[in-house]
Amino acid sequence: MSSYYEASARERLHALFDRGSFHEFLPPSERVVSPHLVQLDTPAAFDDGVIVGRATLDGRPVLVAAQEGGFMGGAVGEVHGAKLVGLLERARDEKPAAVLLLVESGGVRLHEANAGLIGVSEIMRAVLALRSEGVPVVVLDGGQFGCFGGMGIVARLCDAIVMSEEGRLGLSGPEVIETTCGVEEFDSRDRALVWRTVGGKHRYLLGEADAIVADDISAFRAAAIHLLDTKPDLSLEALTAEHERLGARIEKFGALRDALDIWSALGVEKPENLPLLEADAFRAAVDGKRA
Amino acid sequence: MEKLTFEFFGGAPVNATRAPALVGVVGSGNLEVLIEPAELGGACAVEILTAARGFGATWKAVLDDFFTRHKLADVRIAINDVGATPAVVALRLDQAVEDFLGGGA
Amino acid sequence: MRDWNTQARNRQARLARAAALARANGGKEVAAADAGALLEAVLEPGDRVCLEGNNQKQADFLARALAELNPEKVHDLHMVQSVLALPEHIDVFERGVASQLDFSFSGPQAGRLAKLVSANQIRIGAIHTYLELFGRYFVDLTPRVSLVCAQAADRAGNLYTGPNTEDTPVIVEATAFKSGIVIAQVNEILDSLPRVDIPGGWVDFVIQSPKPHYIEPLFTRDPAQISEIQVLMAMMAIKGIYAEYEVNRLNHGIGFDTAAIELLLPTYAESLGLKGKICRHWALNPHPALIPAIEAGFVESVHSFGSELGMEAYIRARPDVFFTGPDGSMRSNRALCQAAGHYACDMFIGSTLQIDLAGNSSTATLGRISGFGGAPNMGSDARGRRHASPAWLKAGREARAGRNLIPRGQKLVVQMVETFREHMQPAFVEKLDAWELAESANMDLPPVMIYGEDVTHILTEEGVANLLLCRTDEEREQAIRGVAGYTPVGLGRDRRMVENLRDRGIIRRPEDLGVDKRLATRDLLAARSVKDLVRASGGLYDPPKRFRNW
Amino acid sequence: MDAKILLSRLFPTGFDVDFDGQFFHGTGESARGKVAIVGSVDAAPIGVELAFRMAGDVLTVVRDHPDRPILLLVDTQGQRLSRRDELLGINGYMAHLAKCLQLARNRGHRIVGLVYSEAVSGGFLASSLLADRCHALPEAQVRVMNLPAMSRITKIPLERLEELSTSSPVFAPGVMNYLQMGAVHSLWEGDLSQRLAESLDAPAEGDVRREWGEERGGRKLARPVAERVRHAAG
Repeated sequence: MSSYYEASARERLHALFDRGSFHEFLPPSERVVSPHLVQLDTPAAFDDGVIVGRATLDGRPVLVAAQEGGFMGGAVGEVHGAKLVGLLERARDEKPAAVLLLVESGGVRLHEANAGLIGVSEIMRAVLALRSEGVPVVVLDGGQFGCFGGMGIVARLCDAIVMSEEGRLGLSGPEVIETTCGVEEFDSRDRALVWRTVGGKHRYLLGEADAIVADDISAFRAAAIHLLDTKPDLSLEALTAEHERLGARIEKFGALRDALDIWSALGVEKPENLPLLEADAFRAAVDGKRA
Repeated sequence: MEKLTFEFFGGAPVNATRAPALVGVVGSGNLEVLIEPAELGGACAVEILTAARGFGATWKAVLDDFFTRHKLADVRIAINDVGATPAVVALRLDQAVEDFLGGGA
Repeated sequence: MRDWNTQARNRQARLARAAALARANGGKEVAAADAGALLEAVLEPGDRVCLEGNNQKQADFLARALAELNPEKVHDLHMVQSVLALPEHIDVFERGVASQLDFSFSGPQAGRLAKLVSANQIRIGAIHTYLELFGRYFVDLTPRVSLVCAQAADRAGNLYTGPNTEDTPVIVEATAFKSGIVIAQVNEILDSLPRVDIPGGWVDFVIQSPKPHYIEPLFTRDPAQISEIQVLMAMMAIKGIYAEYEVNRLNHGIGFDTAAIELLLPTYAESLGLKGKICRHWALNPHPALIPAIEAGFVESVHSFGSELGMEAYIRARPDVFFTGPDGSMRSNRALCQAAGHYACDMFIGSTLQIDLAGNSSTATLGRISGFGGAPNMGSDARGRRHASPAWLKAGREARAGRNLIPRGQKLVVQMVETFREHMQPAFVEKLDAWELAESANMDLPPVMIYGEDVTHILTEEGVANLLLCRTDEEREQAIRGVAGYTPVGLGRDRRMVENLRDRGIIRRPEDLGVDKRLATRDLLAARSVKDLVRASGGLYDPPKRFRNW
Repeated sequence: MDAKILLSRLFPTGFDVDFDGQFFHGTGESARGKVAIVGSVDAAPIGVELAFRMAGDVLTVVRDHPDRPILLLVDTQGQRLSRRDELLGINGYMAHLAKCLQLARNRGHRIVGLVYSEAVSGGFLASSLLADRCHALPEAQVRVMNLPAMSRITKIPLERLEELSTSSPVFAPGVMNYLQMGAVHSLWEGDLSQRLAESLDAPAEGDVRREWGEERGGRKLARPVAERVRHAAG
């Protein structure tokens, strides 16, 4: 078992796709680095924290990107964002079986905040344009830094999300909420609270994550293969149905304060036990109870 | 930040068609090492961008020992560092060489 | 005629002043709202007071009540307590209630303590090791009033401490039998206790605190934060020291370095065939990182100074390993475990912040008076020891070889440090910061955690220096420089002499020990996350929420 | 600018808009026919309810009024910061709004955004930045974060950030920075109804903001880097 959580973005790419199949575009030796970081006396990375390329997955061609959370929390700057946009546009030309995004990001990189914000907006538009042309985009989220900020929106624009319970998905990080609204609103040091609010299990129960897997690269791989045949659907019918689901979520859960209340409302017995379950047992325990 | 450069001579040239290798991450207490073949007239050139100022002598000592272990020529090594300790630097350098020489030509 | 009974009569006078406050249950139970009044009634200016501050459990409610007393009525108290952990422990001085202090450790409050010392609001008698301070409770620092902390009391005032017994027995014993007054804060008052840790006859007052006392999970180290360098050092420790000396009775200092060793026992040590040959008996708090080694069958017994949050159910389920009461919960005891660690262990291994050229080590930094934890008692040769063991004898032989000395053993005291700490702070220095701190805080001595003369081995990522084999001060210095890496101390080595020491086996590099550096990855850890520890415990370990990511 | 004054200047021939708390919606009569309006006032924090409501409006327009242009007039201080919104998956609600706008775009609706007061961070991402073209009034405030907060988090001295912000548009607040970087197509001054008509007349050209950013010198790398990845060998 090889931990997805512990691996670097490069290690994930090499272990997740068919052996030896990964080929990188604009590799580190091209030194396409952020000029803005150097201006602020901050070390840059040769890949600007995101690796993009092509690979095969179970023999099928895919385009892939992996964000490196260890570099500035995987945050999006000008170059980082443009690499993702370029990859998504390439997919419109090439029509691979799917695009896989191994996300790990705190959102916009503050050192180049405006460029990062616009970059995220361009990624959003590029994902939507690509899906409109029928190429599915699958997100894998199980890294140490989670997926927050604009990348949290991007993830939810895609066709499917695979998470481990260690993975986190949200918009504003717990620290940001605590700093702005106080520890009573969100105690970011209460990690059990953090994980049951934004962690993989809650996202799976809400129906936001399509698969929940153990923290194991091969489990992510298997889940990704399974999702390759997802058909993007941005039709009025599909979005109307999604709208109804989201409306029902506010209605049913909008007044609840804690994930445990939501899980209980979903009919889970002993919701307090869910965090302790391994992925298989968890899936079995919540079978038929997801929103 | 500080930029440091070092050159070493007297090593054995590396096959110029070898693929570059990158190890490590530019994160706190860590560094990335990019190693690639380069026409350098027999030199092994090391270029470092580090967030920690004033450790030139330490870098030199670490690299001297590295070059004693790995006599490379016509190789360029580029490092982005965020205050990694010498132990971590030496480890990443060794890993980079292993990836670089172990990988396909 | 001389009055031989002044203390007891003074005690009676104090009790009489407080009598009206103790209404329920035979005059022992006092309402939480009356805590301040009780303290005011029993305390007299200048009293020696022990406010139970442990490593983990804290008499926090009584601490707050003491800090809020009117300094015009209660002042110049002389605090004698092992640990200053809570802000209130310093507030007591800042507010003028107390003025003098004898203690052991002040980690979290070290900065404020230093400030108040320099502002002359605190006079420090001495900074002790635990056993010294406990010893002085029975000699010249006997508390007049002790404010202790327990999980529960019954109607007769018997106390149940829970697994964190820690300092309570020694404090109460010293106070109660010298006509002092013992006040206990408890979380609950029960009709019958799971077990009696302190007899009710030694306790004068019991207060149920409005909130359960605070417990700090001080000994939990998240395996996720162990670095590959620490894995390498742990491999060297196991192969180069544990195996060579057949170390079976030991104490580990707290830290990621030693957690790495604990987590390598079921993997690396097992692969070297060391199960049953090393690490069988421990004087150690119940470190969660020890769970995989216990489950793998390495560990036969563990006696503890205190407990650790979240380990309760696991300990209860492993009574063969831990010291537990008839109720199944652990009984710890800091004084006895310190004595055990000092006399009955063959090895101490721990980390430090600075080591000088003579091997003296210190965690003192300027502007912080942090005192000592358990390390000095653990990490010093027990000169009173007379029983033999293979490890002790081998260390003694190495130290004495070639000298005309009577045979004697020696404790292994290992300092394990990376040559640089984070932010490139060198661990090896020409002169310890402790000297400067001693000068600025007017201390009698620089606060040295472990004296060089007690240190037998220094282990860094560069190698192991065996100081037992050094025959001159110069050899010793070069052995230290020889493992000091790229620090200025390390770069200042005499290369020829270091090579010579290496030839003689005094310095050994990973390759000399047969340690394959390429194996030194986190994959070698028996647990790489807190979740893995929970798994290893079969779900019995219940980590504090701050250590979870699920 | 007050939203009602804004509406009267955008639609001098008439508009029919309902205000409900911080949300408003309705239609306006433009030189190019009826325009659907979705917006917010009072620097509304965008939480799950507001995003959901806007998305619902977009779906209604798509369903009932084919081809009708959509004008986003969103005044926002950013995403709503609360544990409850995170619990409900606020990012998913914003993504849903974005998908609904994409649906509209795919069906030929023009989408115009106008920042008339404030646009911040996640709130900006989930609204005006999703338009075919985002415009702004000159007095509009656009940012990710103010410089003191940025300095605290990045640990870069405030003076350094302030100094650099005079020469670089890349991180500091300011609508001119966003104009220069191509996120804001143009500042609207003078006859706002005329500006709206011009925007509605512009050809649908996909997301070309990085080209504007490059032409205006504010974002020189985004276009060439994306281009290189798109066409890299292999």
